[in-house]
Formats: sequence, structure tokens, C-alpha cells
Amino acid sequence: MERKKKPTRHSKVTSLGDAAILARNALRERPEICLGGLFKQGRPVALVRALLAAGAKDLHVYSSPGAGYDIDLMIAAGAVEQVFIPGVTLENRLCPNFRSAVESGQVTAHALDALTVVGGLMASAHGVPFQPIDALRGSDVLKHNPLIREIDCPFSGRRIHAVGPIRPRVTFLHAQEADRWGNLRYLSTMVYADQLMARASDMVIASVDRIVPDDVILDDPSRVTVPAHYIDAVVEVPYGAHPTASFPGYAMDEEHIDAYADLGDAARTGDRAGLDAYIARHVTAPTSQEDYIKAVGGADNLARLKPEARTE
Amino acid sequence: MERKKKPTRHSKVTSLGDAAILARNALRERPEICLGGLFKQGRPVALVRALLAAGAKDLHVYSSPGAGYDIDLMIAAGAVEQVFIPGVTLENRLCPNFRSAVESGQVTAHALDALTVVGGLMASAHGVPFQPIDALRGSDVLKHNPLIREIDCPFSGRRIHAVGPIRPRVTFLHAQEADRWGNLRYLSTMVYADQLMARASDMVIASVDRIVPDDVILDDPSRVTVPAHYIDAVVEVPYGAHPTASFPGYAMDEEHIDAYADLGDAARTGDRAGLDAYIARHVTAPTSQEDYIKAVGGADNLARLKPEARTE
Amino acid sequence: MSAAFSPLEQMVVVLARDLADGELGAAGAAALVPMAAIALARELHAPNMTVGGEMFFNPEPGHLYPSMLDDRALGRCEAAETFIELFGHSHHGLDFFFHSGLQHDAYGNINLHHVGGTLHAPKMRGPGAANLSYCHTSTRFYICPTVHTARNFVEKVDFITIPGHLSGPEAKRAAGLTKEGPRFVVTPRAVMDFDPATLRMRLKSVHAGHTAEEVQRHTGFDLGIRGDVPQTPAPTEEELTVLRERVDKTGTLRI
Amino acid sequence: MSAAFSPLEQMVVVLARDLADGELGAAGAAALVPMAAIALARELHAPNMTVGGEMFFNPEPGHLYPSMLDDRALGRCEAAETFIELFGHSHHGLDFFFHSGLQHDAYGNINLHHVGGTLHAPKMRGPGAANLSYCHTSTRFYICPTVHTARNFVEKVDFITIPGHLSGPEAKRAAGLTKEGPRFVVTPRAVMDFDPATLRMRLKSVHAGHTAEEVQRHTGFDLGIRGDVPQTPAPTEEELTVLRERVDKTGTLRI
Repeated sequence: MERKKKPTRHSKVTSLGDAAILARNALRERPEICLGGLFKQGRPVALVRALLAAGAKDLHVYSSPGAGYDIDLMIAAGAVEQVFIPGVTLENRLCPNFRSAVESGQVTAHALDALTVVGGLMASAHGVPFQPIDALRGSDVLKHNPLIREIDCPFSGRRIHAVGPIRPRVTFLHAQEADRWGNLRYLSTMVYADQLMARASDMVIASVDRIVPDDVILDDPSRVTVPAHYIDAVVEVPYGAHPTASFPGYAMDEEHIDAYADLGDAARTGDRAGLDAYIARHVTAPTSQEDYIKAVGGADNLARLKPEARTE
Repeated sequence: MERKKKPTRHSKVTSLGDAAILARNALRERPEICLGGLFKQGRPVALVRALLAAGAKDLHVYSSPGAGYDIDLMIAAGAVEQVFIPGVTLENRLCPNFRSAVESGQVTAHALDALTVVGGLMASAHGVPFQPIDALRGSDVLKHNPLIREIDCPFSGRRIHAVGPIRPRVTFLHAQEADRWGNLRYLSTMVYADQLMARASDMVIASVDRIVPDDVILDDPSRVTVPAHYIDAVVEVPYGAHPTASFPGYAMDEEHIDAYADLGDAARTGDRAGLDAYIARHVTAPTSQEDYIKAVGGADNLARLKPEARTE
Repeated sequence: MSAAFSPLEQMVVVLARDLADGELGAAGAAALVPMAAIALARELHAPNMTVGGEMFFNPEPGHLYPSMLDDRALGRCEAAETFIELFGHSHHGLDFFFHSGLQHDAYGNINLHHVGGTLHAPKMRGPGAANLSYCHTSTRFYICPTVHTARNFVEKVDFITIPGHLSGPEAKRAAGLTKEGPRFVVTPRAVMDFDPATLRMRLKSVHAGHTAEEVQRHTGFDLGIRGDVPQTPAPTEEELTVLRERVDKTGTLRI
Repeated sequence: MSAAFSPLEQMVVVLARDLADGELGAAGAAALVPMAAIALARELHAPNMTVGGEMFFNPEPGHLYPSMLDDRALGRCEAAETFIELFGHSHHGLDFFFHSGLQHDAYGNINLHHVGGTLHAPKMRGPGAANLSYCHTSTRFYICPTVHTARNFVEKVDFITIPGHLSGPEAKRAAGLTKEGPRFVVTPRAVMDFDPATLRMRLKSVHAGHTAEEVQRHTGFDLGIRGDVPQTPAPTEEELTVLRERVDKTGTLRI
């Protein structure tokens, strides 16, 4: 008997440019984008740059409850309308373009807290119409937070809070490894809200520092942090989180982020030339990650970003 | 200068007997016990036997949504008043003592579903007064389920369900490894509801097949499934899940469970001698896990329970 | 004409043919036949199917196991989840799922709780069931018990553990069951489907070696047989070869 | 008399002394001083303390990092969690937590959102804050900014990001804040606590090399100074040795 060959499974591996167009078009339907990682750890910055280069506009940006460099860059590039992130900071200093844009009224930054964002993602991931919250008291954030409301608790009778589902149209994640089907392996210690976002979102695009063979995944399934089921596209982008960290591959590039923030501070006081040149050099001009790596001094320069071994 | 020695951290390692007394006394305050694992995988059976030997009575038993051998044994030993487990089965056959006890009215087995149990544990783990559920329709279980109620959804306006927190007084878990502080490492593929139960419970006691050195944990923190924070005591019990499985150490002992079920079936038809002898031999008589292992044919016999390698 | 095949192999092939490429589904509790059907579909025509929603994704077991909740079957798979993620899948639903019970009735309702008596004073207490949601959050499900007698196919179940079509379109609507519900009932004797107007079960085809009269005799309600009933298309040689060589290497379906 | 020490080392030692063995706590966002205090307490008298509630447990960093949200600091720790578990911890509360802000007021309220203007038309927009719950679900918290001037210690904050004692006992009760709230305010100049009757901040002790008059001058509200203010007990030789040899090996607290 002539037997058919086993049919072929589609790979989810795509290019950075195609991923950006996929995301941009989806965000034109509904502008809610969510970014994985936390502050200077595990942020999908290469995808963010590609999205900016593809001309995304008027975005509503969500994240795990803390973000900094990437949201500031998105604002500097003029792509953001509203920010739904509780904490926006470079940690050692403020985010200059975020500050300017909010102070000038160009961007609306909502007052939120971590439990509202996480609870909203939980409601979406769980498929329920809301998540109860019972740990918010006394903060002025409660007077302004647009996502929560007070409800009468059917069990305790008390007034508590509730948040409806937060369902990002597109989520960008960065992981260290994936197979070609999109099973993501995080080798970093923390995985932040990345699993949760993947489960809560309409479309999920992941960058990874490297694609690994199928067997790496099959031989150790409990190491997979985000199953391929939740992933729509995966892009192999070496140093894809730069200038944020991707443990154990590379640490955050504090020097780069500080230099960027200096340009942002200069722009606050009227001198935008440096910031514009930064965006041109790092966002607009590169047509590939190889170009970007060259623009930031080449792989030899990036090799200095040692993750400082676990056993130090 | 004379410097004090670094003060000593207390180990959470305890004996099977002490763990059982700790649990029994806590359950006298409130009889709600919860068991980790699922059906014939990863069940804390050595802890259950020790608790039965310590004379626990009138228990209200929770579990991940599926259980079999252990709940049946607890019922056979006369320790159970109420069962809050959606599915009770040996998978290839019914649970004989569960059947008998429910049919005779000796034990109340509530009609529940998985989402009620998981949602109740989620509410407790999250510290909120209830968990909304919006996926229950049409089943007669809804007419009898004592833990859920209908509420008006403040977001959708629809009638949905909600479950209050399930907070077990004691949870028993079985993991493959732990350090002496109680950080549990699951090497099995699935971890069921075990993390969730640990976060939802007042007291958590874990059995592990082996205690590992501190560095094994510190060198690979993202492999820790249940952090020590949630664990009150940890007991090193080789083959502690037997006759259920503890991958990759040993497979479920289907022969043993089938022989037990035959004795249960005999008891249903009036001949309880074999079942009583089984309980005496496996539960009452052994004063240690070594005794138990001898009673089930010794380590050589258990070595037949090959987990059938991942790469098969 | 294809080679000899077992009743379970016939069931597996019927189910596999109805599973489409790119779908997401899971096997349910009595997993031998459903897991084989899923694996066969993946081998034959559905390489982009995702097996998920039961705390693991795309297992590649060395052979068929009677239960999927067995690390021997899951040691090689793509990812593992927990009951929290299952809670989410249960709400979002799958494309397909499988069920079987102690009793199945004329509207595809399934009983796993008790036969005779009442819930708390049952004549015979069944196992209950963990997941009651996939039957109506999923696009469709299949009923596939491995026995088919007048005792497990009854006019009305004593307790509805898993709702099928309840008592028909109106009851289903009233209960908020908006999806297809049970599509086919596949047993070792035959395939049944449901009349679109009444949602009552009816005989669709009988497997080779069985007759409509025999199936009706072993069913506790009227199967609406009118005229000739077609024979279930037998497994093709390719289906059988792939099933035996790549899915059921140890012949579990032929025991 | 102990060796010379830096203002940050003094802060660390004051905080470490107040953390008890067996407690559960976390460092918050401005983590350098709190993480050092926690690590010092674990070395000296609190070996059973658990550092948790921020997505990692008991980190053992090679040296002090300014942020704990850095895998270089977390490569060695006992376990990692995610924001879902943090959601639970935020409700269940910790034993202790740390905060600091752009402005701190006489009742220990903290502002991280804006100085001047309004939230959506601010003169100066701050970073906001992720976690607003540990300040009142936890048993207590500490306020420990690394600068202390009349600009960041003001009578009334422009926006209450983190509630301290609000406007005193009645307001706190009305808002449902049932825990202790801020216990101490530790700065490079002094230690402040709160009057139990009014919950207003007052000077408790001044660090060596500082005076009560100076502290008052750098504070935008009355610190209720009556008579002599005690000196903050300096780090002991043991505290300093352990801090430098086992916690802050690279001298970050002395830069």
C-alpha cells in the first residue's frame, strides 16, 4: 500500500517585520497592547521597536504593573494615547518622555494599582466577567482608577472592589527560548505576569533569544512557561530584550538606558535633536536585529552585559 | 572582636508519626482535610495512612477534583463523614467502600464540579471573599452543590455563579523532592492543584521521596513548585505516594490497587475480613514506612513499578 | 475491502474522521478511545490540532494508556498546566470533548452520579464527574461508551451529570446551553446522531457485523429507525495501518 | 564606640533591629536600604525570616543591587512566583514592608503620583506605584527615603498614593485601615515615629552627627520636639562587621 506521508504542522516562526505588521494591523482594530517583563527585565523591546517602525499610533498600553524604558520610548516616538500601567519609572530615575507627555496633556496616564491590572488579566484568563479585589483602601488612586468599581460582596455583605476582564488585542512577550511551534521556555528566575497575559490576550507574539529543537521541549515539558496554544507568532531575535535583561543571557544595559534618559531630559528642556537622532538610529533606520545590534556597538559590545552567574 | 555565630534556621523536617499527630490535632479543631495529587498520581498516601493510624475521625475530605484509592481507604477505615470531591473513582473500576458508605448513608458525598472546588481554592489562595464562575449550565449537580450560589454579575448583569473560599485546615501533598526548609520540587509532569491547595490552606504537610541538599534548590529556583513559605512540615518518605505514582520515581501500583478493590467488593457483599486484614497490615500495624514497604513486598518488589522513561 | 478490525478500532476511526485540523480538544475521563481518535487524526489529517485543556499539551505517549492522567503517558508532551489554567479553559471552551457515563438517555444526557434512589440515598452510587463545563462551553462533544446495552441507554437518566440536549431545543435554550452539545454517539455497535428538530437520538449507521434491529434491541428507547440504515464506513487500510503502527503500537484497542 | 559608618548604614541598622525572627516581609520598590536591612536581620537574629511576596523567596544575591527586580540578584533564591501569587500575598498581607515617595506628610501618607496641578494636568508627574496593598494588609510598614528635606517632607501630600495614617485615627477607621500602618520613618538624618493619640509624625531620635534643630529645619511640618532628643543608637561593631562582610560586600551603602 502506498501510504501518505504524515502531514506537515505549520511553524509559527515569523520575521520581526511580519510580526510587527501583524500586530499593527490588529491594533488598528482595537489599540490595546500589553507588554511582558517587568521594568528592566525581560521586556520585548525588539518587537516594540519593530511596531514603532511599522507606524503604530494612538496605542493604549498595558503591561505587568511596572514598566519604564519601552513605554517611554513608545511615547517619545509619538505612538501612545493612553497608559494603563501602575508604575512607570526607570527605577534609578524618572521616565523623561512619559513625564513630559503627561504634564503637557499629550498622553493620559491612568492612576491604577497592581491588583487592578493583575485582577483584570486574571478575569480575562479565567473567562469570568470580573475578579473581586479586597485589598484596596485609603489611596487616592481609588478615586481615579477607571477600571474598578465597588460591589456588594454576595458572601461577606461588605463593599469590595471588582475589575472586569482586561483583554489586550495584542501582547508582546520576550522569552529566552522557544520551539518552532511557539512553546516558550523562560530561563529567567521570575516570569512576571507573562503567563497570565498570554492567557488573557487575543493575540500573542513572542520574541526569543533563540529557537531550540523540538526535543528540548518534549524532553522537559514542565520547563515550558507559556504553551504554544497561547502563542500566535514567535520571532527569533538575539538580544531581543536589549537594553533590558534576558537572564541568563545578558543583563540590563544600564549605560544605554541612562544615555537614553539623558536625551529625554534634554528634550524636556527644549532640545529634542538628540532624542530624535536616537529614535532614527535605533528604531527607524534598522531593518533587522543585526542592524540594531550594530547600532548599539555590535555583539562584542553587548557581550559585556554579563548576567553575573547564579553561583557568584 | 568576638563575633556571634550566624543563628540557626529551623528545619521543617519531621517524622511521619509527628506529622500525623500535628494534622490530627489540627483536624479536631476543624475537620477539613485536602489531599494533593490526582486519581492515581502523586497522592500523599503515606501521610493518609499515618493520619488513619493516629485515629482521625469524622473528616470532611477535599481533594483536587479527582480522587480514588486514598479516599476509599479513609472511608474503609471509618474516618470520613463528608466527601467534597467531584469525581471519586479508581478509573478502571468504581471505589467499593465509597459506594457502600454512600449507599448506606454512612458518608455524605456532595455533588460538586471541578470549577467549584478549584474556584473555592482560588478564592482562598487569592484572599478574596468569592470566585465568580460562569461555565455551569444544565447539570443536576447545580441543584445539589452546597458550595455555590447564584449572584447578579455587576459587570454583565447576568446571573452567574460564585463560590466562597475553601480553606482546608490541613492539606497533605506529595512531591518528589524538597530541601529541609520545605521548598518542594515536583519532577512529575503535572502538578494538579497542589500549588493552589498549598496557597489556600491553613496548614500544609508534605511527604517527599527524598530530601535534597539546600544548593539543589538555590541553584535552580524556578524548579521549585511550592515554596517553603506555604509548608509547615516536610517528611522524607521513600515511596510515600505508593500505591499511587510518583514520576519519575515509580508508577502507580495497579496490581495493589486492584487487589484492594477486590477486598472492598467482597466487603460490599458481606465479607469484610479481607478488608480488615488489609487495613491492619498496611495502616495499623506498620510503625514506619520501612514496615509498610516490607508489608507490600519490600523495595525489590516496588522496583518493578517502572515509570517507563520519557523517551520511550 | 479492509482488513479485520476490532469494535474499538471502528469507534476510533469514526471519531477521528470528525476532528478537524487546527482544532483544540481534549479526551475526557474515559480516555482510551478518544485519545486514540485524537492521535489518529493528528497523524492522518490534523497535524495542527492541539490537545489541551486537561493540564497537558500534545502528549506523545509511547503507547496508549487507559487513562491520560498518567505521567507514563505524559512524560513526553509539550507543556504542563495546572487546575488554575484548566479553570480558564473550562470557561473559554474547546472545539471538541468526549464523555461517557453510567447511563445515557434519548437526548444525550449523561449520568455519572447515581442509578436508582436519590443523590443522598442512592441505590447505586457512581463516581460523579470532575468537569461539567466542556460539554457546553465547547463547540461540540462526543459520547463514546465502550458498552451499549439497554441498561446504559435509557429513555431518561436518573440524574443529569453532563447535560446533553436536556429535553430538547426549548429546555436547552432555557438552561443557557447555546452550543451544539453532543454531536454523535459512537458505541461498539453503531453511530447515533440527534434529530435537528427534536434533538432526540437516532440511529445513523451500524458497524459491520451489527444490525439495526440488534442495536434497537440493546437500546432502552426508540432510535427512530425508518427503512434501511447505512453501514458505518469501515476503517480504510491506511487508517488501520497508521492506527496500529503509530498510535496503538501495543494493540490495546484489540484486546 | 563603633567605627565610622555611613548614613545609609545607620538607616539599615535601625530598620534591621526592628525586624523579628520568623516574620514574612518584602522590600518594596526602592530596595537598597530595605534589602540590606532584611539581609542583616537574617544574618544577626532572624534566620527564620522569610523574604517573600514580591515574586521571589529568600534571595541570596552576591552583593547588594539597587533594585531587587534584577535576575542578577535573584539567580540564587529559593523559589520564584508570578503576579498571580503576588495578588494573593497582597490580600493576605505580610508582617512588614517598606515605602518611600516623592512626598511624605505629617501623617505618613506617601505621594508618588504628582506634585502640583492635578492627576491629569500635573505640574510634575511621578512614577506612580504598583503595590498599594501591603501598606495596609501588612502588619506594619516603614518609610525610608534616602533624602530628607523640607521638599519631600511636607504637611500634606498633593496625592495620597500610599495611605499612611491619613488625617489621623478617625479617618483611618473610616477608610477601613485596621493595621498599624507606618511604624517608623527612617532617613539619613533621623528616626521619626507617630504619636499614638494623633498619629502625627514626631522626632524619635537623631543620628550621630545630626541635631534636632537641623532635622526640624529640613522638615516641612512641626516634628513636636520637646526637650532633648535622644541620639539614634549607632551600629554596633558586630552589626557593622556583619553588614560589611556578609551583606554589602561591595560597599554600596558607603558610596
